[in-house]
Amino acid sequence: MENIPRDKLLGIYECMLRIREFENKIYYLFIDGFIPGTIHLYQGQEAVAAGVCANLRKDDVITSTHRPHGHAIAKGVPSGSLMAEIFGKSTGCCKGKGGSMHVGDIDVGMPPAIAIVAGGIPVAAGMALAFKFQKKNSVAVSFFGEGATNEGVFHETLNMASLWNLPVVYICENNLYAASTHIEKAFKITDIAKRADAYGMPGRTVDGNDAVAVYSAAKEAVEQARAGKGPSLLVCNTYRHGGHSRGDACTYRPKGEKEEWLKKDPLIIMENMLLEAKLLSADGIKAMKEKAEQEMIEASEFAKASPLPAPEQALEDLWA
Amino acid sequence: MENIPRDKLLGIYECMLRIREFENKIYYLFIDGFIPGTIHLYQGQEAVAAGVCANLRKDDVITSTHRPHGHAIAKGVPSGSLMAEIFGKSTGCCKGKGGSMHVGDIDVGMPPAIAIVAGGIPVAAGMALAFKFQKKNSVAVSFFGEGATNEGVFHETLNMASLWNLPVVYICENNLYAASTHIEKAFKITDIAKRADAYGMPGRTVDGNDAVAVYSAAKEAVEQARAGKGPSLLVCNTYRHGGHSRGDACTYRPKGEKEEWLKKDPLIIMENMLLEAKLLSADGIKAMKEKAEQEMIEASEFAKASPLPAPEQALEDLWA
Amino acid sequence: MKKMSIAEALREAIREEMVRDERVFCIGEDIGITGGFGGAFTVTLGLSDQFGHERILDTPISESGFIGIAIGAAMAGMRPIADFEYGDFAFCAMDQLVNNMSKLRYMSGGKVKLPMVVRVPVGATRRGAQHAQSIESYFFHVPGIKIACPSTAYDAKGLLKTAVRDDNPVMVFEHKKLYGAKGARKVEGAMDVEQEIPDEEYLIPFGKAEVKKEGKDVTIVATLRMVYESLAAAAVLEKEGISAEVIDPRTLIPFDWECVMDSVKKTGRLLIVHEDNYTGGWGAEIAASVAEKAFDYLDAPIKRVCAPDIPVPYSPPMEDFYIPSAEKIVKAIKEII
Amino acid sequence: MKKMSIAEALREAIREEMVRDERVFCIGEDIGITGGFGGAFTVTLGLSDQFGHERILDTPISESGFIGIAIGAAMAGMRPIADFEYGDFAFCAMDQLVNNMSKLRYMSGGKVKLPMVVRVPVGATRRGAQHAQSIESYFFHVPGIKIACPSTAYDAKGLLKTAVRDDNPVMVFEHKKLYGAKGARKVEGAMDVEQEIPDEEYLIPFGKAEVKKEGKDVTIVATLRMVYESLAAAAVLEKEGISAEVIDPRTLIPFDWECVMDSVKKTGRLLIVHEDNYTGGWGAEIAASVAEKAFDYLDAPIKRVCAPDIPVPYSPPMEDFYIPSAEKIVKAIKEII
Ligand SMILES: Cc1ncc(C[n+]2csc(CCOP(=O)(O)OP(=O)(O)O)c2C)c(N)n1
Ligand SMILES: Cc1ncc(C[n+]2csc(CCOP(=O)(O)OP(=O)(O)O)c2C)c(N)n1
Ligand SMILES: [Mg+2]
Ligand SMILES: [Mg+2]
Repeated sequence: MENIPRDKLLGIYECMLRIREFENKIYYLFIDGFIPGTIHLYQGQEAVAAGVCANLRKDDVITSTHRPHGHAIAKGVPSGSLMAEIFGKSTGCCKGKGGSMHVGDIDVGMPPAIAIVAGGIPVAAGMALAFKFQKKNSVAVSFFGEGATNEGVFHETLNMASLWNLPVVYICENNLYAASTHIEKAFKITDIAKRADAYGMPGRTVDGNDAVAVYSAAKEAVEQARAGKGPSLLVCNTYRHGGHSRGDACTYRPKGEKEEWLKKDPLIIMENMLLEAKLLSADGIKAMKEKAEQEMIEASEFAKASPLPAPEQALEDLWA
Repeated sequence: MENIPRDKLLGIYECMLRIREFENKIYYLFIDGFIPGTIHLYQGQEAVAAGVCANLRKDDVITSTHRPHGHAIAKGVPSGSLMAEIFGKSTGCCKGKGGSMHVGDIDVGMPPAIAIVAGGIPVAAGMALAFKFQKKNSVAVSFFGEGATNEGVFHETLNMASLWNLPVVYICENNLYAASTHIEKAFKITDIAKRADAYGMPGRTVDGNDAVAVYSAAKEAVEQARAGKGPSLLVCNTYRHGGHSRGDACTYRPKGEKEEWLKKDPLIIMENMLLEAKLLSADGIKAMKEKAEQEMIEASEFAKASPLPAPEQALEDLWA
Repeated sequence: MKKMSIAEALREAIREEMVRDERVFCIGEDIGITGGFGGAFTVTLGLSDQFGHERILDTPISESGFIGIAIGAAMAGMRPIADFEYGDFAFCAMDQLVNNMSKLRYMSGGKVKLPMVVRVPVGATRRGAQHAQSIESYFFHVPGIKIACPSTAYDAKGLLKTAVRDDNPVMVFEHKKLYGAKGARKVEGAMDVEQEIPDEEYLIPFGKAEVKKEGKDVTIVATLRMVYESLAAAAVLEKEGISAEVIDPRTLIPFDWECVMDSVKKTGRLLIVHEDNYTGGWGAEIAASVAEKAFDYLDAPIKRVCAPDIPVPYSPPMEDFYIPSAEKIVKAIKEII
Repeated sequence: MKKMSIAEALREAIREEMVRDERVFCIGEDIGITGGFGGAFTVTLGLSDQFGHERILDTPISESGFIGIAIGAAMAGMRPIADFEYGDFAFCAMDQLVNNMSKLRYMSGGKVKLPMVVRVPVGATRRGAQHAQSIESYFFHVPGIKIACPSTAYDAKGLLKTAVRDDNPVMVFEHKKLYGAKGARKVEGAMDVEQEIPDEEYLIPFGKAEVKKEGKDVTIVATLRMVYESLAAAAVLEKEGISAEVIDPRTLIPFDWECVMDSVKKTGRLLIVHEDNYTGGWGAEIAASVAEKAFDYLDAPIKRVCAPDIPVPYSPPMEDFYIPSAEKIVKAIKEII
């Protein structure tokens, strides 16, 4: 942490605050009926998106999943167009064609999130391959849950990414559950990072609730990729505070588990760090929170005020 | 080897001879135009099928691949019905509906071979799961090439097999090539058995040209599975003497490579062992070879003399 | 008699078959976790309490793997019921479904059997393109797979029980908006199609359509939720003096050609409705076959009302536009009458 | 002008496009290995010598992975040409093809582009059920994928070049028996369809059918190898005084409705021929649409000659029975004339 500039740390913290505020807002907006379908929220995992993306440039790219809001904010999708997309409005980042599970904006390096578990893993490798062809020094980062590492395409892709030395970084957010399924019911192993060995790729695990730890580990991985030294797998151990999706009471979780994890809330960890290091005062924190809150109020006003697409617009945007 | 009964060793050797004779016969019959389509021959890998299947009972099952003749013989499909199937005759083990890549006979524990690379891997786990439900102590064995370990379904299945402790044994025949692709072009790692670690499954590598070594390693794996102690992955390093399929001149192989491997021909290794251990005389070997040769002459006579199916029989056997 | 939603009726069918036959088991993601959902749509809720976690087998997220495992288990004498949480994920297992499940028996010369059921939730429910597809038509084209599409709780129970007892692979397509209109996991726009289910056991044979409403001017063939849109359209038309016959084939493979053909011979007109995309959908086969075989009986061109040839859009007005409606059915019928 | 087989014509198309545009690259199994096959059917033979192993990229056996990689590369500005050695293996990558390739652009609200080509060898060649399928119809049903089916060397070159330049995903279905009738990798029953190919560059627009033979009594629509069976049938019929018009649509998506409709309005009769299975094949869509739109012009029911609804059997007499033939086409036409 000593070596990380104050700006960078404040940037990460701000990003985490913005994600938290965004998701809190979405939660209530969903309950209030503003949001169609379902939502998969990111509260509790903010350190991962924020810590990783703090290492990325605009011309780097990410792939995301059914739980993409945090990644989108961290990669720079404006909160207004993001929220509007989740509302299904025509001002949304996908013109209302994508929805909560498919948010993205290629202009900031995020193609639509892919809600088929693990579906984005080869796509990230493909973008990395393109960068290699194009002799750009951009990097592709793929976010996915620990559940995704049991899909075949994870295996196929990590092997090729390693074989071809692609500039891609694989970020596995191990939040202990895939929907209702605890890792113990889906893995015989406990250290998912070891799976990288099967591909001759470096694999590493970090505390995914410690944004600084995530940032530092991702920095190494991103720099390695950018320098043409190949891909890696970074497992971030974390926890989702809420249910898997709307209306999930988490009755499959043991009592007290969530409470334990709330103590390790990544925002609290980061706040304490900043306070202890005297990089920020309590007032400073308050100001930043208010700013994030204000931004998301405006985002939701924007989304509410935006028009719905006309029905026939469904017929547009299929063919290039 | 000391602990292995003479009968067992002779049985393995006989099986290898039978496979070699069968495949040699097929080779010439194909050139002579008796066999439609294509063939994927097994010469050079006999120690694997023979060594593994010497541990199996009739109520054990196997799955096989596009290169299945050796597995079929080792599991007990009669050479006549096997050859007839490859000829496309109605006396074939699949009534001519399967063909060279789909031989099998469930009556001896071999469902049709699956020619989609890695396609049989979950099927074997499924049969093993059935045995577990049925409280049988049968075992399922799945044969596949090293190339198959790059398919996603290999990964998905080994994880579940390990998680559920299924009575299944995975036999990877690493013959250095997947069609024209050398392992160096498909893997960053060299020790494929290490992939088992990703699933918390024991993985092990043996000399796949040494039938006794294969037999012993497979014995351990099969006994472990049969005892309810779970699956394992056994990588057998070997070499196919011929091309990938018909008409493959192997121009992608470095000069001299085949010659080196021919010195390690599994049949020669086994013969020398038997001779050295004085378990068999040169005459005995000759007699066994002649017997195998005779069997395959008869198999080919049977196949030649058998009728082709009537065209309309194509319409039968789809629905149960 | 007991009132049941489709989810409950399916659950009862599974329960009864599992009690009756110990070879039957369920396999899929999130189907049996204690405290969990009972599958994405509650169909298996509570079953692991009764049958244990071995027979309600939760898998990792590995569709290709668990379908292959179901195939192997079926060949070795079990009768698995596999569950795709959303039909869209079936594409992850397509190789196993198309290359193995549908073909292994044939390849074996009729020696192996694959008695297995694959349950596939379909339909658009405000979730965007990858959790919304109606994918019956892809499997309609695969020789060797039977296809059931229950639209009522009564049918759901009877067809699923028949599917479990069939010695062939059967895919059961279930519409997400028909599972039930109550509870935390119901989807937006869910319809209440609860029905009285007899206490006695019953089976519904495959290949027997049901005439949901008799009529004489036009025949409508529709499945799943489209049965209800068609009935609503028929009610509207009735008021305007047009009498529509509504047929639910209930199974697509085998298909009750006789029922549809007889109806068309009577009405001289046919409209087919499905939520699956238009081009190359199963409706095209019905239209083509009827046009061929009832050539002399047709008084008007056969029309189809289907989703347009686009992925499923997310935003409600666009999704509503995407899904065939009673209104569009009425309009199409007026064009051929 | 140079005589070329289809494999050679495809190779030339790839070569020219790779020279012209450095964004174009090939990806697949066994396509570029030095001393290897150049793909299962020699199409890419020698190209790695010219362009290097980076641009003719050999992959491990990982279809889902390499198609996903092609998708990502296309989104990031490249123009990949992916190769399935046999079409049957496309099912291994079905999720990437259907859920990603065809939908990502739409899901993005039209912001991303996926200019990519997927080459798919089809057709039965004495190899049994898993190396034999004609699978055009599955993809014909996916909104967002263009489909080309070249039957001649001239078309193969022109259509593939157009495919590479298209900003949308294009699947090119190639028939194994049409690649070429010479060389070690030719298949049993391969036809010699070598053709003079112009030295100058040319492109063939999508959606333009070719009338292979004019006629006035019946229209035959056929693709790939079935074009030749249809022409053979037409020749037989000609001798018996029946004049058949044979149309090769060349692309199925987009489809040249105008050409087919005009022909049917002239002949009043339509027969569709494909090697893909009968039920739910693309022929059903053509039949249904023409029956609807040319209702008043049809003098007889539209018929289809297709493979029966079974997997592909291995044994030659059964496989021959499976594949639609000139004989069956003649017979079907006589039934409607
Ligand atoms: C291929 C596929 N299978 C199943 C699902 C249903 N599903 C959606 S999210 C999810 C769990 C994902 O778990 P994980 O990868 O750990 O991500 P998390 O939800 O924990 O962020 C499942 C099973 C899906 N979307 N795609
Ligand atoms: C899914 C799939 N992809 C590609 C092929 C084409 N193919 C047939 S065999 C083969 C190589 C297999 O290599 P390996 O698994 O090592 O087995 P070996 O041939 O060496 O016995 C390939 C690529 C196939 N049959 N199935
Ligand atoms: Mg998770
Ligand atoms: Mg090999």
